[in-house]
Amino acid sequence: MKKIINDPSAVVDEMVKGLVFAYDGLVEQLPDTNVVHRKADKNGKVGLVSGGGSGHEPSHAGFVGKGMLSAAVCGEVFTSPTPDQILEAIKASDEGQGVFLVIKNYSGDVMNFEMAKDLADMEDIKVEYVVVDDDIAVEDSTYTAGRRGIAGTVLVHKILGAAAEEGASLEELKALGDKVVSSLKSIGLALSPATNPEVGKPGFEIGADEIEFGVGIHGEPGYRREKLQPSASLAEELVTQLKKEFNWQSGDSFALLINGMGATPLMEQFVFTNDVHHLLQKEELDLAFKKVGDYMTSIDMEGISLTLLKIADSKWLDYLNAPVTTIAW
Amino acid sequence: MKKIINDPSAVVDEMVKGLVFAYDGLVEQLPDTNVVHRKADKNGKVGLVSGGGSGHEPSHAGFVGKGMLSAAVCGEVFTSPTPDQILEAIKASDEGQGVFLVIKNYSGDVMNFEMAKDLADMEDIKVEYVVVDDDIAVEDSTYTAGRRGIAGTVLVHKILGAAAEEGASLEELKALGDKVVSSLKSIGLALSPATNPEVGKPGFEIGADEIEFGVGIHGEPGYRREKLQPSASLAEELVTQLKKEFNWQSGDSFALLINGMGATPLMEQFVFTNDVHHLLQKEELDLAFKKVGDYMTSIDMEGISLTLLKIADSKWLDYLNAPVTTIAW
Amino acid sequence: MIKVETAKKWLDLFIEQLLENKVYLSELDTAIGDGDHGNNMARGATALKEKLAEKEYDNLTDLLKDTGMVMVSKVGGASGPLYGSAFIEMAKAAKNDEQVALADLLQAGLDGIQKRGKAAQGEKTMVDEWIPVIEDVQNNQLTTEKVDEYVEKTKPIKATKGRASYLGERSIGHIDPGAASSGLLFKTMLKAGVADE
Amino acid sequence: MIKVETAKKWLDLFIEQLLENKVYLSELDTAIGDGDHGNNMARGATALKEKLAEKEYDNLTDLLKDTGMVMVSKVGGASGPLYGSAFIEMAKAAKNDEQVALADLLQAGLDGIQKRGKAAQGEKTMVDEWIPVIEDVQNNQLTTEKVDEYVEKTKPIKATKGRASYLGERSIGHIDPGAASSGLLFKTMLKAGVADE
Ligand SMILES: Nc1ncnc2c1ncn2[C@@H]1O[C@H](COP(=O)(O)OP(=O)(O)O)[C@@H](O)[C@H]1O
Ligand SMILES: Nc1ncnc2c1ncn2[C@@H]1O[C@H](COP(=O)(O)OP(=O)(O)O)[C@@H](O)[C@H]1O
Ligand SMILES: [Mg+2]
Ligand SMILES: [Mg+2]
Ligand SMILES: [Mg+2]
Ligand SMILES: [Mg+2]
Repeated sequence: MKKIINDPSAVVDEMVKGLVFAYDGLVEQLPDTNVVHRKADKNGKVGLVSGGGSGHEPSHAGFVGKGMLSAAVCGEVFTSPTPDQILEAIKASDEGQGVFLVIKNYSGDVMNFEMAKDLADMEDIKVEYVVVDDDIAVEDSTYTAGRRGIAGTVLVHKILGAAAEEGASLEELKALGDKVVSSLKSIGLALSPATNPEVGKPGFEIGADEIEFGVGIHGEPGYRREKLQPSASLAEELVTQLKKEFNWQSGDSFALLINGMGATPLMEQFVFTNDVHHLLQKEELDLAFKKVGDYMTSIDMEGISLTLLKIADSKWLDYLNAPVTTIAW
Repeated sequence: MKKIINDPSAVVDEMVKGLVFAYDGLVEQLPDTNVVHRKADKNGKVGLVSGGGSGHEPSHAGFVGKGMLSAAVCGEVFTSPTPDQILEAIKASDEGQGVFLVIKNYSGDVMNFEMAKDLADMEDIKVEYVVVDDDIAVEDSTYTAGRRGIAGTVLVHKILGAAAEEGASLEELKALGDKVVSSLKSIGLALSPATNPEVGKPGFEIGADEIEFGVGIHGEPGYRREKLQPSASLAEELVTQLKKEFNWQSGDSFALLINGMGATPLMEQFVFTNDVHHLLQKEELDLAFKKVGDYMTSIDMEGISLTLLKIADSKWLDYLNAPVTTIAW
Repeated sequence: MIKVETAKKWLDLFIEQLLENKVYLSELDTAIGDGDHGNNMARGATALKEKLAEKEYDNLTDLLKDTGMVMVSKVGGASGPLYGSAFIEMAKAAKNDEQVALADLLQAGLDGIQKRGKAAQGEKTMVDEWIPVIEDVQNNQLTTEKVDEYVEKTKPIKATKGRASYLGERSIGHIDPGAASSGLLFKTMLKAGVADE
Repeated sequence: MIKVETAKKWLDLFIEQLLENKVYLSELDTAIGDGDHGNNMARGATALKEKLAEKEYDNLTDLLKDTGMVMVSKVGGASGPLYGSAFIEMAKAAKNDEQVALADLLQAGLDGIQKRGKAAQGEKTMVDEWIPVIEDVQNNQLTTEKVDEYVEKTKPIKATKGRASYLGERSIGHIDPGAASSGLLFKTMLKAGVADE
């Protein structure tokens, strides 16, 4: 394992300290926690909290700030944060109108955030939440823990963040969040695995000439392995999967997010973007919002994911385009 | 070579098209060139043009937009762009007050940009330039091509961009640029080489347990190889080198840029940032501006660089903090 | 009645076993999960060791409750809230009935796990360890061999809960890591003599 | 007088050699530069081939000027402006003096290279190839062997210009890639019979 770190078990602590130092005008660390909380003034809006295991930087701390999250809870690498830390984030984010949680759909995350909600209830803080499950690589059946939450989560942060900033109530955020999540689908692929510093070796093995479709952001297995192929073929596979799910019509309006997994350079992300462009052009979709870069990574995994959000309400575009003050949006 | 690309020799073309598609509200591609030009209104300010070989994304196209560059010229991978393309960028960026060029100090870049300046002179466009040579890993003597331009270049873009937006004249930009460059120093290290897609194999070889100090952003050799060591030791080496150059006093004011080389995850960048923080705290420096992330990469190199800019004028901080509308600042 | 000293001995042995089996449990989790179960439980065990060294416990409720709180706040992942809920529910049962029988205590723990995780028997989770163990405790038939047997029996199950469910058929043939850590819990329970009281 | 047909043959052969030696030139550049010299020159060669196929040239000036423009606009890197300047300056010399001698033509090219790149002899660049070659042309002594010899002679030099200068002492022992591509230029010049006119 070749990494710029010190003690592998201290990586999250040191990373959070480094981040908060670098952006101390924007964020602060809540004492004795790995919660990154924004410094923006409180004005009685609903608090917006997200988080999860670390290793997905800039998610989620990079999206804390005016117009997006109130706080992000940074768990150990690839491990859901604990309810006590989430509770601290909720308490710090409450401005009197309750707190809304954005949870990625993993058993651990859902359980820990739900426990935190129970604890917050006992302190009379109203809490609602949405569980993001955008990864269509996973079969959505009662025989799995359901679809995973991946890069699309960042669009949920953005839309809900703008709505909260605008004064949406907890109930409105819940309705909006549910609607956005049901319109959101993503799918990814990996060229190489991530190495969790605490584990010290790659999360899976893959041939020098192989890629895997549908790998999760913690290295969860995908749905198919194939030989390496040109970017245009990779794009075609992912677009085809999304098309099956959305059943779109020509003229439908979408937001597009192309996301690097951490070690895939922007050069490749933009080449892939160009291929996606050609494919979606043929489908005559209206791509009303677009973004490309590292938003929901998997440490040092090489790979890419493609997210589409069907725009059900033009207000969503305003929310996506609203200005923010964050590290990474 | 495992990359998300199509034809290796078409990488730059496709990348530029992908970028311009993704951010078509912000930038446009000049016809028959790989010049990325901003869409912002022209108001008679001095144009600001940069560029160089590709492979350093988000540099330079990611910094095109209101408050920073007017245009970026994207050469082939690691190869300086040609004078005709630079000339097109100059012509598109001229708003009547001349155009200022930010050149990184490589023989090829300097010669091509100078030729473009000669061509622009013939078209009666006034052109001035600054050559950035912030890489202290290279001995600054008449026996080399001089110090290389690396990550610090992005701070030059930002400061000059804000000054130009504010209405600074070509001469004022020249004076400011020279002063900023003489106050700017960077140094980097690599854990692994970049693979230029057109070459198809890594730019250099390095052991699984080795790091190299002072490697350039095209894989130019550094000044020393050592065994892999904790982030804190790496930070100490780079800070020590910068200290020797700056001869700083406690209380001196600096801007800090920590830059990932492309395949180094933010997790590691922030751990390293935390170590740099401790070292500079001991030196009692005033870190008046800070930024961490991928700004001047070397395709898929693993590594990091540390840049310090001595703040000679508090106006520079205003320029660094001025709002911009770009892809990547 | 379960003496607090015996329960303390149980937890000390459990901590010891978790630390000893850190790599093994993570390896099990690498095969069908994300490879952190051993690290998660070891992080909890280290914190619990510190916590239990801080004070003398004179009642079962406080001991179990503190254990539950440490699990919840230090383990993280899926297993943190599950073990946490188990111990917190056991603490409640001990508070409600000072004379609570071991089987009833464990049943309260299992209820906590199932309320939180919503897994039924046969989904390849720690629940598949707890259910047969509690039955044996009820019938005074639990042995170390049986504990191991139940862990082993999670192998042929296809996972439908937790991270392993993403693997579908490919989860078959592997031991469930949470069942394995629960196996350590029950073997140390036998060793400490909790079942003999 | 250099006939335009002979010069055209020279350039055709040069293009062919650049394409054939693409990998070799890049390998030389990998050792002491950034590994792209072959790709840069091949990109230029391909573009030049297209350009020269477009029209019939009836004078040396146009042929050399177009070649220079293609070099400048297609090669990039350090070698683009250098070869570009060389050919553009040669075009100017041919325009000023239709009867220009080969040595004077090449000297104009070298002046272009040195004006642009500011390298003197002994800095381990293409200049170290051009200078002795021009001298030999002047004395009617240039042979293929000598061209190769001058390329070889860049090996022991320590680079003080261009990318190789970053290597300092470590640049010693390697052929300069730009000198090697210039070697191809001069060998194809001999082969085309430009020197015999
Ligand atoms: N819904 C659930 N109900 C019961 N146990 C579960 C459930 N989900 C997961 N588990 C248990 O948790 C174990 C994994 O724990 P761990 O690896 O620490 O957490 P994570 O899966 O979040 O990485 C599984 O082996 C399984 O026994
Ligand atoms: N200042 C200079 N003067 C003359 N020749 C130079 C100079 N700098 C570089 N060269 C030549 O250019 C060659 C490298 O060209 P190339 O690899 O195409 O460009 P780059 O160095 O930009 O990658 C060197 O081998 C050398 O012969
Ligand atoms: Mg986990
Ligand atoms: Mg080059
Ligand atoms: Mg796990
Ligand atoms: Mg080169």
